[in-house]
Parts: sequence; C-alpha cells; structure tokens
Amino acid sequence: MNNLKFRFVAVPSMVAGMILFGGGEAWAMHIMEGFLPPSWSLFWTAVSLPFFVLGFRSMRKIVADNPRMKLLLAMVGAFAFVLSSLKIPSVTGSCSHPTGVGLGAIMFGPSVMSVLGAIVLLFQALLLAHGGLTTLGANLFSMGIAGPFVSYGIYKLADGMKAPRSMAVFLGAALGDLVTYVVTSLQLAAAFPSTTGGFAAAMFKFLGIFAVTQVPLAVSEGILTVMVYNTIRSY
Amino acid sequence: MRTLDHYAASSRLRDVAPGYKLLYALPPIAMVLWVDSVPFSLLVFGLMSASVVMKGGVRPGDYLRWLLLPAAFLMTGTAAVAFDISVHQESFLFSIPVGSAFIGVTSAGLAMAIHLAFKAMASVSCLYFIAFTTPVADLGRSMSALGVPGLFIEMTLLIYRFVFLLFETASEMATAQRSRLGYAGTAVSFRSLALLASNLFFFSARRAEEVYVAMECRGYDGSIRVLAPSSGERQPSFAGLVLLELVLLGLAVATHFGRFF
Amino acid sequence: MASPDILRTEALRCVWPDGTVALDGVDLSIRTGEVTALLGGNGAGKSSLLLGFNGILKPSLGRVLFGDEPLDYSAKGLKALRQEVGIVFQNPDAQLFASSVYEDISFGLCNLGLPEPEARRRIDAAMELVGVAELARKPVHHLSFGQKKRVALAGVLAMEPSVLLLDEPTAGLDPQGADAIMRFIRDLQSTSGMTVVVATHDIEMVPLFCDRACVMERGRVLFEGEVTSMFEHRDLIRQAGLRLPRIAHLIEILVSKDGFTLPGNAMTIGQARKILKQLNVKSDENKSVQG
Amino acid sequence: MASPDILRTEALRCVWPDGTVALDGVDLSIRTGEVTALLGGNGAGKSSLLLGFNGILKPSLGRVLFGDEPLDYSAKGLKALRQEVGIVFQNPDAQLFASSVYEDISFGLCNLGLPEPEARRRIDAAMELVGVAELARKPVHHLSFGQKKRVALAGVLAMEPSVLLLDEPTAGLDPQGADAIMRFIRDLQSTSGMTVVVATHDIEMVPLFCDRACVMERGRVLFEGEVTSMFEHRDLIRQAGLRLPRIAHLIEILVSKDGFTLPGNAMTIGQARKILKQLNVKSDENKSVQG
Repeated sequence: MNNLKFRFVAVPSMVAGMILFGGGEAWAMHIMEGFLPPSWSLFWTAVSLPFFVLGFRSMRKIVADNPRMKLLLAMVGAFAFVLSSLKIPSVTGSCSHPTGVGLGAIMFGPSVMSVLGAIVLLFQALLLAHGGLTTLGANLFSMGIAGPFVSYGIYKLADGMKAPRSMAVFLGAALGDLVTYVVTSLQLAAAFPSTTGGFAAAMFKFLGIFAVTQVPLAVSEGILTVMVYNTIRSY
Repeated sequence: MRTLDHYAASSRLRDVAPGYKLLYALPPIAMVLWVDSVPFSLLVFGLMSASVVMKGGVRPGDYLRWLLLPAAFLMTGTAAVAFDISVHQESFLFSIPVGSAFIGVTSAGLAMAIHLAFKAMASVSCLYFIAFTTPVADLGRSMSALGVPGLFIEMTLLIYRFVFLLFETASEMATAQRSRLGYAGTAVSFRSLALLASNLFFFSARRAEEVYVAMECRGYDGSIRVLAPSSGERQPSFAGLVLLELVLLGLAVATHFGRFF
Repeated sequence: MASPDILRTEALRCVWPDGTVALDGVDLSIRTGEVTALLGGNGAGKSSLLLGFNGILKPSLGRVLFGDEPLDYSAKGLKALRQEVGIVFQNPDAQLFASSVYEDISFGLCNLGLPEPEARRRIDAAMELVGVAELARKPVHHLSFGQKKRVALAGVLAMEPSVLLLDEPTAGLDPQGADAIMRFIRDLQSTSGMTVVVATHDIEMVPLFCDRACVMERGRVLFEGEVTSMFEHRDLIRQAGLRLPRIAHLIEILVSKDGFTLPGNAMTIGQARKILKQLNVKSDENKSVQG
Repeated sequence: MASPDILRTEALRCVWPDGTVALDGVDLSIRTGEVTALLGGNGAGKSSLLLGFNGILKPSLGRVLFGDEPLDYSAKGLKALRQEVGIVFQNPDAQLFASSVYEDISFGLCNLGLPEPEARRRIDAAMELVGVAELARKPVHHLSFGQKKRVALAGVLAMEPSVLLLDEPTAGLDPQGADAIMRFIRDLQSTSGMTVVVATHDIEMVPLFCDRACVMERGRVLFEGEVTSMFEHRDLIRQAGLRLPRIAHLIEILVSKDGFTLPGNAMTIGQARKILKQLNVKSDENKSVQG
C-alpha cells in the first residue's frame, strides 16, 4: 500500500466525514458508555488501577498532614470539572477541554490528579452523560493519567532545560492534550482494528478523525493554560 | 448547568434503596457487552428506557433529548469503525474512489458498527437508569457499603457539592463578562476565558478556606462524619429482582450460544 | 428624545435552562431619564428582568424593545445593545476579573475596540466619577467590599451607556455606604440624564431616590407607577414579600388605628415632618389657648 | 447562672495573618440570656469578634473568657468551647458542604460523638424548629438562598449551644424573610434562654429584636449598653458609619428642628405611636376647646 498516498486521501475524507456527522461536538475524547468490549474495559481498568492506588496513597498522606487540604483538593477537582464544561473558542467551533486537568497536574503534581480525575470522570458520566462506567478505566488512563503525567513531565523537563516558564507551561499543557488524544485513538484502534488494514490502519483512522478537533484544541489549551498560569502566578 | 442530578432528585424511584437500583441496572451492562447481539441490546434498551420513563416519571421528550447527547460520539465512532480505506475495491460492499484508493464499508466492518451502536445505546440506557433515579449522595452512601475507602467517598461528595457551587459562580462571572462584550470576538473570548479561569481559581481557594473555617467551628477534626437520612427508603422484593436478573442472564446465555434470536 | 420609554417589554416570558419560569408575561415600560425601582422579594424575577433588558436572557415568548426597536439577538445587535444598556451585578466578586482596578475598568472599552486615547480618557473619567482614581493600580482583591462595588460601577459607566441597570446596588453595604451609592446614582441621573433601573428589596431607598416603581412577584408585575402612588397599593407591596418604608408604616398606623387626621401620606422623613407639623401647630395653638 | 456575663473580652487585640489589625483592644461583655447586637460599618471588626468568641481567631494580646474561664486553645478545649458557642456565617454557601440537608445538619453532632438515636432526635428537632423538615433529603444546591440560611442555622442549633453567634443573619434576605428570621431568633432566645449575639448593620432590626447593643468602629468598641440608651449616643452611631433607625431619626428632627415637645424618645413604630398619641389627644382637646 502506498503509505503517502494513503495519508493524503484518508485525512481529508475523514474530515469530511467528521463534519458530515456533526462530530465537531465537544467531549470527543470521552469514550461513551458501552463502546468498549468487556476485555478492553477490564484491561484499561487494570492499567489505571496502580496509578490510582498510588495517587490515592499520596492524597491520603497529604490530607493526613493537613486537614484543610481535603477541602482545597476537592475544590481543585470541582475546578477541573467546571473548567472543562466551559466552552472555549477553537478554530473548528466551540469545544470543551481538559484545561483544568493540565493546570492541576502542573500545579499539584500528576498523581493526585489521577484520583481527582477519576471522580471528575465519574461525575461527567453520571451528571452529564459524558463517558461511562464501563469506559471509566480507559477514559481515566487517557485523561487522568497519560495526559497529566506527560504534562507534568514535559513541564519539568522544559523548566529544567531553562526554557522560559511560559514555554514550559505551554508545552506541558498542549502536549498533555495531544497525548490524551493519541491514547484515546490507540484505545479505540486496539478495540476495533480495521477489517482491511488491522490495528495500524485503525489507529491512523481514529487519529485522523480526532485530529480535526484535537490539534487546534491542543494549541488553544496551551495558550489558555499559559494565560491562566501567568495570572495566578502574578498574585 | 442542566444535569441529570436535577431529574434524580425528583424521580419517583428516588426512594428505592440505591443498592437495588444498581443491582437492577449494572449487570445488564455486562450482559449486553458480553452477548453482543442486536436483539438482546434492544431488549435491555427497551426495559431500561421504559423503567426511566414509566416508573421514574421522566418526560419522554426529556429522555430522548438526553439520549441524543452521546449521539455525536456514537456517529463518529461507529462511522470510523464501519468505514475503511483500501486500494482493493473488491473487499468493500460499496465504496467511493478517492485518488488511487477507495473508501468504503466492508461487510465485517458494517456488522461490527451496527452491533456497536446497539450495544452502546443499550449500555447508555442502563447508565441513564442509574443517573435519572439516583442522586449522587445516595450513590456515595452505597459506595461505602461496597467497601470503597472513606476518603474517596468524602472527596467524591465534597467535589459534588463544590461542582455546583463553582458552576454557579462561573456562570455569574461569564454573564458579567458577556454584558461587557467579553465574548464578542475570538481573541477577546480567549482573554475573557483566561481571566474567568484564573478568577475562579482564586475563588475556589478562598471558598475552600472559608468552608474549612466553618467546618472547624462545628468540630471538624480531619475526618468527615455524617448521618444519612434514615427513613423513607423503599426496598422492593429482592427475590423478584434476582429473578429478573436470572431471566435476563438466561436470555443472554441462550442468545450468546445461539439458541435464541 | 422621540419616545418617553427607552426600554419596553411586551408579554415577556423567560424560562431558565432548568425549566424555572423567571418571567411570566411582563408588560413594563422604563421611562427615559428617570430612576425606576424594581421591587420584589427573593426570586421575584427582578434580576431576570435586568438580564432580559441586556439581551442575556432571551424571551421564550413576547419581546423586549429598546427605543421602539425589538432587540436584535445577533452578535452585532447584542454588541450595539450592550454598549447602550450597561448592567452592574450584585456581587462585585463575580464581575471584577482583571488584576488591577485600571485594567478591570478597561475591560469593556477594550472589547468595544475604542482607540487607546479615547479609552484612557473614559477610564480616567469613570474612576474620577465614582471616586476610585487613587486606587487605579491596586489589585482588585485588596479592595474593601464597598470599593469593589464602586469599581464594578466604574467599569460599566466607562462604556457610557444610556441606560444603567443596577442589581441590588446597596446589598452588603452599611447604611452610610448604601446612602452614598444611591445619592451618587441620583446625581448621575440628574446631571447626565441617564436612565437608571435599580432592582432592590431595600424599600427605604425607594421614596428617597426613585421616580417610578415596579413591584414584582413570581415573575409578574403587580404594580407599576409613580413612587408617590405606591402608598395606595400597600396590599400589593405586602403581597410581594416587601413592607412599607418604616415612616409610611407609622403614618398608616397613626391614621388607621390612633385616629390621627393628617393632610396626606408620607414615606420619607421630610414628608412626615410636613404633615406632622400641622399637628404641632394645632397643639401649640392649643397651648396658647389654654395658656 | 453564676455570672451575668457568659462571654467577655479583655483588651482583646487580634491581627490577621496578613497584618491587618482586626480587633484593637476590645473590652466587651455579653450578658447571659440576652440578645446583643454588634453594630458597625463594613470592616468594623464585627465578624472578627465573632471568630474570636469561637476560638478561631486567636488573640495576639488580651484574652477571651467564656463563663469566667479564659479560652483554652488546645484541641480539646476548642472542641468543648465550640459545643457551647455556635456560629452561623453570613454566606451559607461558605458553610454548607455536605451533599444533602440532613447530612449537613448531622455533621456537628457526629463530631460531638453523640449516640445515633440522640443525634437523630436532635437533627429532627432542629429541622422542625427552623422549618426545613421537608427538605431533609434535598441536595444543598437545590435550595433557595433563604432555605440555605435556615439549614445553616439548623446545623448549628442541632449542637444545642448555649451561645449562638450570628453574622449578618438578614443579609441578602427580603424584608419579610429578614423579619421572619429575626423573630425566630427572638423567640428562640425567650423560650430556651439562649444567649444570642447578632453582628449586623441592619439597624432597623435592633430596637425591635435586641436587648443590648455594642457599636464598633475600626476594631474598637465605641458604645456598649442597653438598646434603649442608644438614642442618646447618636453621634457615636453616625461615627461608626451607621444611622439611627428611620423612626428615631424622624422623632429626633421633630424635636430638634420642628419644635415638638414629646414625652421621651422612640425607635420603633410602637414607641413612636405612644409618644405621638399624646399629641393627638392634645390636638383633639384643642378641637373640643375650639369646637
């Protein structure tokens, strides 16, 4: 198969499909309830679990040291939820976004965010019908673990390389967002390999579809997070 | 923010003990996913939807509107599963040529997509049964019966309260910004949203401290202990519920091994 | 001005996204260049009506007219409307965003896209007007509650609207602070001819600072008219969860229960002095007759 | 009870962590079983004083005494104190944290370690008392502002404190709601003998519902005494950013400017009727003399 040609054809056609099916809708990154086969549901839950347990332990230590942290952490969780439900203007129209999670990871470290992320995802499923219970593990891994860990890692790395703080925050937030999208595509491709091209083709397909919203969104996220971070720091 | 919580609080099934509602709606999700059959998915979808509308008292129009919510994901997701690209036209049921390749639907892809769409909608109806009838606070209480650690439940319930608190403030802020033309263009919107987010962050931190002080005044010592309202929980027939699940399971097993449908 | 009414609603019905009926058939006219009080208990629909005037809450039935033209809810129409109709919200913490007072006041002007010198002129004028000029470079979160309220007001005044909507401008202020802000608003109206609508449940302020009043209850208008005629509609005022101003209540009781014969009504201390004075004259005459 | 003063401060000076002096040498006694009003403008130190009574704000100089014993700031001491001295904050959203009304009210009781049946009895009684029994299972965010205020009050009352501190209990409520809550507090005090301290700048409420008043300004006490003697200290009241109740102001002007001779002062409508009645009698006599 001519890979280059494949790429040139696939992306625009998927863009067309995307627009046709009204896929500009927000929350494209939440895999909906019942969308993953049981084996993959269990697999991603098992993958997320150790991160969750570690995060929970570190949270337990934080609140044991200072009981007021319990309320502050709960506020951070609620903040992430509310922020993600506000629409931001994006090139492809209005979109929701996980800004709060990236910001939280940079400010509070990624491991606590995995616990807060689990709670936020649970509420998004129960209160807003975004995501689901059987897909909680998969969504947690992409949005509450992979994204925040990459955000935090990149931020620390860039900061350690003496990059300007704004640049570090931007890269952390934007790349964290991109990783979330890549992981979601991977989860879907693994569960639904292409009948003609297998996993690789499916991965390409899902990446192509979500690129429409996610790539511009990642840039928006990065800019927004920098603006918020700078304002908060200036106090 | 229009949330499902609004329906749960006024549901006619609200008073049924939450454990029973979970027992009613959770096993069918597992069965639907395992059986992977369109008729069985339809059966569960019908059962759950009827329960939400007829027993729970949700207006059919409202229920439909909520069903459409995950539709965008469902559309793109299933379409992505159904469509494939190949240079071999013969593997497709139908296809359109794009350059030297073809985009089309294979019979296997189509079957997978159709199964997927029905499974997803059936599972969503089960999730909706819980969300439409059970307030989060009730779920929190049943989580502790399932042995979920106390700290996790405390955090869940605090976040639940704070989500609505912050949302109220965030929408007040957004309204005030809009009245001063804060969202009149893309660049301006960005700036407004960044200001809103940072302001909301400070508000959260301040409010967390205030709540902490108020809790301290009532003797908070680091662990949150509360009493659940005692009366008013209805407990339907446990045997009936188990019987229903067994019938569903029987149908599921039979369907899976090809005796029915 | 052509029309005596700058804002008007016709059978306006507004429903919040959660299904609550905020306004239920409101017909109301706001007179140009007057101070109108919107009165009502908690949840009467006062704030919703202000949001309706500003184009934030859209009618599900009926319509809102600004200067005889129905509101245009397109982005362009709303931009034009919000330039003319400014709204100051109750809670200053929810409407001040920027890190310094100066920046916050500039927010609306920047969004209007004014040339910088004009914007700076307006900011300085607005700060001068509400008396926060010396706070210009202070961070917003270091201000007192009363100062925040003033800054929020300046941010709207800087846009030079022709109608100013105020939601509970005196809430949370101590009596002298409340008096000062109402006197400021009254002066503003009389010097600039601005139209002002004040939503409040601080009934004592109304006879002192307002020309007209509109009493609301559960999204409906119970009474609309001159403030001076409010006294005759005291049943409606009580029905709306409000009470008469203390002075008006005293006069009412003196007449109805204590058998006083007084020449007219009174709602303010000034009015009460006038009608009670005659009593004293009589009593003095009495003394002089007896003496 | 042994002492007439249940709470007392001696030269109390408190400084916030940011360096602001909240209280600057406060000597004040709160009488057992009375309703005391803490009056003052925004930022006078009323709320800080309440926090001082509750042991949240620690003195940097001076001390606070509860029933003649200086406060014990150990964890155990504070727990005992907070069982006796309950505080209801101004903003219920800053106080209510649980997911349902019932759970929120139960919080303080669970911290007391009461046996469950006793705790449930008290929760039910408190809900009944403030009239929120039918809201027991509602999530807090579904309540109106007035309902939230009542639930916050119930959460403190359930702990059956001997002193109830209220920060601006009428703020944000419409006149009828404000009246209802103050009347409730007055009744509570008279039936249970509870000591109540109300921080407020709603001066109209004071002569109607309070026994004693303490006027504060910039962290100091300007005046402390019977509400009935407040009238003589009107200069201090104005200095504190407050004003007289409207009725008191009217009577003051009638006497000082309009030459009325009245038998005493009045701050409430009832008192004003009494002293004005004689005027009417005289004026009637006048008529009959002339007639």
